[in-house]
Amino acid sequence: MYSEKVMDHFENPRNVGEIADADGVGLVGNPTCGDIMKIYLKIDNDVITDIKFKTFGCGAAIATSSMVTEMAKGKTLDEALRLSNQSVAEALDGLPPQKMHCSNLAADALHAAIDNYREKQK
Amino acid sequence: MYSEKVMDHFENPRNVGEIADADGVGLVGNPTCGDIMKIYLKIDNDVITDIKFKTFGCGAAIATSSMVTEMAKGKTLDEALRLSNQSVAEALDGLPPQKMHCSNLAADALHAAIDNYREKQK
Amino acid sequence: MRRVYMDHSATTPVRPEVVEVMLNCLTEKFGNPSSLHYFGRLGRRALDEAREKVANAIGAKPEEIVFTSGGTEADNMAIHGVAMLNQNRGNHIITSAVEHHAVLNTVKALGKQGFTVTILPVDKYGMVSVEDLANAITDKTILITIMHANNEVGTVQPIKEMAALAKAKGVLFHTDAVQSMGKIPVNVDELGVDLLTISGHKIYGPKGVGALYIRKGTRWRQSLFHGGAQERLRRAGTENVPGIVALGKACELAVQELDKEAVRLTGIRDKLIQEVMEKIADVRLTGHPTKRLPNHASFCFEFIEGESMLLSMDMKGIAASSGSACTSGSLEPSHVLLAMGIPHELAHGSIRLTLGRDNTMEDVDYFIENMVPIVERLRAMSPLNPD
Amino acid sequence: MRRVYMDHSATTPVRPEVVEVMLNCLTEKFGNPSSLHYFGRLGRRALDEAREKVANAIGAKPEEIVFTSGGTEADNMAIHGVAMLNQNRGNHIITSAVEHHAVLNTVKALGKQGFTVTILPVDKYGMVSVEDLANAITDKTILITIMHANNEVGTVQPIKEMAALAKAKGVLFHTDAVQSMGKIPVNVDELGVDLLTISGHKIYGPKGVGALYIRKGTRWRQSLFHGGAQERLRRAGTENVPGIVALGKACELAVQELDKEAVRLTGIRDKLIQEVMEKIADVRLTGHPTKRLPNHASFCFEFIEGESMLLSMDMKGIAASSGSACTSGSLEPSHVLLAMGIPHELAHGSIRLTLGRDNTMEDVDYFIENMVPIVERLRAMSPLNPD
Ligand SMILES: Cc1ncc(COP(=O)(O)O)c(C=O)c1O
Ligand SMILES: Cc1ncc(COP(=O)(O)O)c(C=O)c1O
Ligand code: FES
Ligand code: FES
Repeated sequence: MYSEKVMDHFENPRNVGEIADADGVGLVGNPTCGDIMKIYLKIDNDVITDIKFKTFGCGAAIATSSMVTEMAKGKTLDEALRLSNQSVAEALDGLPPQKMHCSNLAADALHAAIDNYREKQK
Repeated sequence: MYSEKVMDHFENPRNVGEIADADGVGLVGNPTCGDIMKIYLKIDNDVITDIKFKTFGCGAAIATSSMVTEMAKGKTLDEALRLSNQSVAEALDGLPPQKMHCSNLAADALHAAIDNYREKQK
Repeated sequence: MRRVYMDHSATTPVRPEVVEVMLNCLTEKFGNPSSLHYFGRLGRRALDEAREKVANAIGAKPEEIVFTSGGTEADNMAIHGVAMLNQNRGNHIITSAVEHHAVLNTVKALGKQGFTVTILPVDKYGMVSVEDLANAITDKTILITIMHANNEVGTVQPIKEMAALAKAKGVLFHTDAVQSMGKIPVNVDELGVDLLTISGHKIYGPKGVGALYIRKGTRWRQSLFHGGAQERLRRAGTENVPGIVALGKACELAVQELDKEAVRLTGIRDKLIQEVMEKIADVRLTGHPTKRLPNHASFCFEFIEGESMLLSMDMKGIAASSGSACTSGSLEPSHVLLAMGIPHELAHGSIRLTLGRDNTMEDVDYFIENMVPIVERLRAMSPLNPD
Repeated sequence: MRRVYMDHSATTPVRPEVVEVMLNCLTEKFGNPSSLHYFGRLGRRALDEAREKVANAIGAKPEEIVFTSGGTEADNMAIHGVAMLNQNRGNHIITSAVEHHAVLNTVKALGKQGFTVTILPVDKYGMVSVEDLANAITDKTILITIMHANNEVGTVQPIKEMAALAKAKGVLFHTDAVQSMGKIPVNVDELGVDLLTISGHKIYGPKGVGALYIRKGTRWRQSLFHGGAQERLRRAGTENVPGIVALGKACELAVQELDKEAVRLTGIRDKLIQEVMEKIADVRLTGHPTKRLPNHASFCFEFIEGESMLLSMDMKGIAASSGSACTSGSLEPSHVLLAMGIPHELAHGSIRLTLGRDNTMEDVDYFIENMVPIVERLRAMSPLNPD
């Protein structure tokens, strides 16, 4: 049911873990299924220099977490904010229809982490 | 679905035909299915000396016609009147439940032929 | 004993190619399609492929196919599902007097639940008139269900004309194509129908599986079963994967071979009809003389009764069927023959011969050879015979 | 890759002895049981024999068995048929919170049609309380439907006590024995039930066939399908003879082997449970510790989610299932686990391992060997993990 890319990111997720002295942290729960994702950011000069995630959720949740971290790394915050659920799903060669909501989790967690960083900057 | 005896009487029906100068003739139609049976009697001294039938109907109708003629032949009219649907069906080793009504046809035709004879005697 | 099976409208043997794919799903690909794992995915893939095959065979899209436990369930599902969802738009349903009981009894049951039912008559060939249908449609009509080809007399209805009429009036159209499938072209767009029923065991697939085509956007909802979320919530219950895969294969083969087989069977059938009419007196062809299924011959023999003919034929190894009261559980002669104006007594003497893949011209010879004396013998026994 | 199938509650492969009898009815004995001729009689005889086998297996009489397209249809048929015929006597139906959706959704649908529904709670083991049932019965109660054994957690309900209670109050009792059949004794008289459901594909028979037992004299009527007069007017549609014959054989074998197999599976299951509890921390057995099916082990693993466990296991060739929201079409976690008071997050981490004929003690070793690192890996990824 999942694409090969999804299975690859599920099996070998990139950027799993925590960042002890993170500049921004986002924690979101998926309202539809109850899954949870946490994203940690290191930010230097508005650029994401390091990113890690922890996820409690389905295969798609783990794979989209992994993919979103890969996509966000090296991007400016504004660029990262433009990463949508759709673009994450596409980068994984698509998700099954009933699993599209899982990609929300990843994009939302990233955005939450950026928001958290900006809040702290204020 | 039919017993061997039914199939034997269906395949080799006894006493098929007409009696040109019959002493009694009975014609009955089966109200449930529309089948028709005709029985011809030769009667001597209140005893059935010859009997023939013609039947338009199912396998059970033909077999019970055949059986009832065999059972009636040589009997007195009173004895013949005591032949019931049940006894004809039993003599054939039974009939399928949905075919029990067919045996009515045979007994009824016999009784009708006897009635016809007795009417004419009056 | 030589055995000649001429009852393909009752059911067909499952052909070897179909047995093979079915077997594979009983043992290797046995997974539940709802399961995530390897076995489940094999089952799911088999299911998807079968759905594509069935859809292709009738010119539909895969997502328009719902698998059922047979023609009967599909008919019930189609009619009940349209009725339930469209109650607010109208309560009038039109069908014909010659439908299979799966349609007729379902419509009649709705008639007892507040729906108004029109049962269209047929002519002496068993044909529904397009004009009658046009006159019957009212602004309360929500569904028309008329079969593609009749199971007892083989008459093919003018579905295309009738469906076009329905469409023009905004009425949904269902057709039972259980008998036509694999014998004449069945294409949902060419016919212009909204719902269409097929069944596995009439096309060399297994019993216990069928399919309902539901055109995308049709106002229909599942209303028979409750349970799991299978078939995209349109039919609850673990999918009969082996049966469905078999249905897929059977449909594929049926369509591939249709043209060739139709020509071949028409040849055999025409010889059969001709010989019966020539060699046996007082016999009548039932159904339409030309607008009939290529494999279908049906007759009424005067003065004698169907079951006794069937039994006699069976003793010679010939398998056929009859609409006689004596062969039906209900003791009513065929409602189809009666609707065609055939009198009770004559309907009693009906015989249906339906040909299939294994039948040959020699079977016709064998049939005639044996049938002539059978008819003679039974007529000699009949009180109705004028001779 | 080594493949270890531990999902026998989802479905089973069809065993060779069953395939064989089924095959025979696809090709040789393909006749329609309603046909008078030789082929029809073969089909009829096969059907009758299968009915006897199924009846024998559950201590019923052949005429009390109606064949269906599966467990789902049988559940629907039982509940709907009792409800429809007994409306005049009362409108109250009792069921439990842990039923299969085929029961639960059917009862709930009736709840929208004027029936009053009581859904009994369960304890932390998934067990219904006989006392709760006693308190729920009113003089309007017409039907109680409670499953024999639960599909998700394996808990076996006290059907005998509950059915006795129902009987004393003159209420009909239906039980869904789809999961218990072939695993623990299922006898309609010992259980004292009026209606009972079984399904083919859970007992090494095919998908798409099941049976409903209806005790003689039970106030029930067919209310789902309309059509032909099959199954003595209790289920319309050409009988799925191959499937039914297969179900008969599967039932026969299941009962023959029950005692031996139950002992063998209990041994494997107990080792499985013990090893999981020993080798993996923060895991909870779900369902009753002892009153459970002999082949059934189910757990909740803290901090991780079911689907990701299933996918990881599948990569190692292990097939299992989960009640996690992420594996269900609806995105709701299992209603069974929630009814047992298991919190959403924990229910998310459920895994069901259901053993069958091919499983061995070595499979347990293989499972543990692979499961330990899987759990470790996923926990290392989890934001919930306190370590
Ligand atoms: C025209 C027609 N419709 C429906 C059916 C019912 O199909 P099934 O036997 O698969 O339930 C049949 C055959 O029995 C049929 O001939
Ligand atoms: C307890 C229970 N009841 C009913 C069913 C439905 O049976 P079927 O899949 O044959 O429709 C199942 C399995 O799916 C089940 O586990
Ligand atoms: S006499 Fe007509 S059914 Fe037997
Ligand atoms: S995130 Fe829960 S289903 Fe995918």
